[in-house]
Amino acid sequence: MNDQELSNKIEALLFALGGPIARKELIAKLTCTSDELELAIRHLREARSGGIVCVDDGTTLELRASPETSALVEEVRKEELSRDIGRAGLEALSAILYRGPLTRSEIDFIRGVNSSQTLRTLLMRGLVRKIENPKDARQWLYEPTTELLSQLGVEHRDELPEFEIVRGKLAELEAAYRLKESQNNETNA
Amino acid sequence: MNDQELSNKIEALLFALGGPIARKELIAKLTCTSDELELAIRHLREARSGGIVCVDDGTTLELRASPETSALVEEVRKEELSRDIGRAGLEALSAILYRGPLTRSEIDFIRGVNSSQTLRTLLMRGLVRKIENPKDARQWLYEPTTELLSQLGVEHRDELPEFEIVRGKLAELEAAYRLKESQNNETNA
Amino acid sequence: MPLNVKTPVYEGPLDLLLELIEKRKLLINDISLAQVADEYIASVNAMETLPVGETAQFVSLAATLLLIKSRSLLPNLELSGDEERDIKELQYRLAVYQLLKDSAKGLRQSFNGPMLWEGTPQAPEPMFLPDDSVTKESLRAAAQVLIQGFPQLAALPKVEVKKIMSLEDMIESLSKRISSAMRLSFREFAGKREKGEIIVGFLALLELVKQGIIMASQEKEFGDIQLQSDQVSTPTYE
Repeated sequence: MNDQELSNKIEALLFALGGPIARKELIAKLTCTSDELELAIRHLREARSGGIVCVDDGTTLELRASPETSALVEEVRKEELSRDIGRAGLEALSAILYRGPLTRSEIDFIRGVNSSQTLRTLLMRGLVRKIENPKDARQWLYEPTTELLSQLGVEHRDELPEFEIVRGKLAELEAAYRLKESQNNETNA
Repeated sequence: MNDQELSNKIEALLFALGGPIARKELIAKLTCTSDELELAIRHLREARSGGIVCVDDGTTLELRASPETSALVEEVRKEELSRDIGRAGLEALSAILYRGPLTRSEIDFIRGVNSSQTLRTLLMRGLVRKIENPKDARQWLYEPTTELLSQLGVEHRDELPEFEIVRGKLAELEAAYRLKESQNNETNA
Repeated sequence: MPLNVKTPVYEGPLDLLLELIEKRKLLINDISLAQVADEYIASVNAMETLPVGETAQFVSLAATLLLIKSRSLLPNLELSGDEERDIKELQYRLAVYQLLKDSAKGLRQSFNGPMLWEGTPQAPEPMFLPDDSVTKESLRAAAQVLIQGFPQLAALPKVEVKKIMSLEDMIESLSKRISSAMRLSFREFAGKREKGEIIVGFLALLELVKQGIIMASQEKEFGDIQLQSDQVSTPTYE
């Protein structure tokens, strides 16, 4: 693996995993030597001159928005977070409250549209949080935060308006869908 | 603001906010003109050659890990992503990518079958999105997303297999068909 | 007797038709469409069930194919402007579908290749930024939107009877025009047969006409059709 290749991989890992990564960890993941890593890091830091920089504290590496753009980024982030969560946000939140905890794909299914952007906003605002799915470690579950519940003035989500009715109805609709789906599959077989 | 500065800001925003950002939004946030934005985007895409690339679906932009690093990132990311798509879905995507944006009835016309269920699944998976049809407010247009292009491993749809060839042939067929149609109408008149 | 014949699954009528043409390595044109018409109709009849929504499409395509076949056999069969347009449209749709279906195969490969992974944005410090629009009432209202818009799956009903009937209706009306074009009553030929057999009979009739196509055009001079004649010539398009 040459310098360029290695430095691309470091960059991609930092990007995909988010947050700082220790040199030790990089060496393990990339199966390279310490010297190769240092060379590639130097390469990466020299090549980066755009809106993203690679911050190096001697032990760990991390990608950040460049200092020149930090004011802009801060401003836009604030603006995004002060905006209404909108219809999409309310729908996703309602699905999580009444039917949750749910995985992202379950929320997508109920809403019929992709919710990844919406969930990102809800997470950033602290309205929902990700928890591990006991059934499948590769998929997160989303659940309401306690802050959200207290904001709504309830101690538990079953105090939400018509909680049992809505939860039952959504479960029923889903069961009906699954049943028809399996019937249709039989017809086609 | 010069090109370089603008493209740094675009990169920083895409990086820091995470996820796709529409051109319209970028113009508002960066208070630049559409032409300036396009120039900066071109600049950004040309400059990027490392582990991070900029995916452009024509409407929105998104940063993604480069294709060369795909296997590595897949190993370290814990989230599972299924890219299995049935034949119906592939056909609808092919129509939307090579011929789109298209309305649902145009997709039905091309495939000879009703595609509403298929399109719903594609929407749910974030592979296509609905936009307003400037010609007819009652019908949505379906267009590709950065998610779709990323799953296909390309930054832009013109990198799809034989994109220009297929586009050219489709245009030819349509021109020949329209010509015959107008001749028929003349004969019948 | 239950038949357990595995019929291949088609995405729709265009898919089936294209399959038949490609199987014979033909180009899309009047000639190839006339050649596969019989097999298309036979395949549709062999399908046990069709989704209701698509029955009409399978049948209307069968009608267009029969028109093409009839015209190839009976050059003096007059087609209306609409019918001409249907034929042109079918050829256009098939050509477009063929291109995009091939492209779909390329997409499948791309889906199996390397993808571009999304990044993980740095999580900002934990914060709670509520939104005034989030209330018990607005959430209950949003739940209603979810309930009303919940995905519905239409069951695939079985409609084999309807399918044959409508195909038959179409053939019957077409047979009238064909018989006037060649002055031979299809009713006389077909007699009182079972519904399903009429289709078969009609196709058989077309085959006979195909054999005697020259005679059919000589009809005026001699005033009659000799289906079995010494002067039979092979059709020019094969």
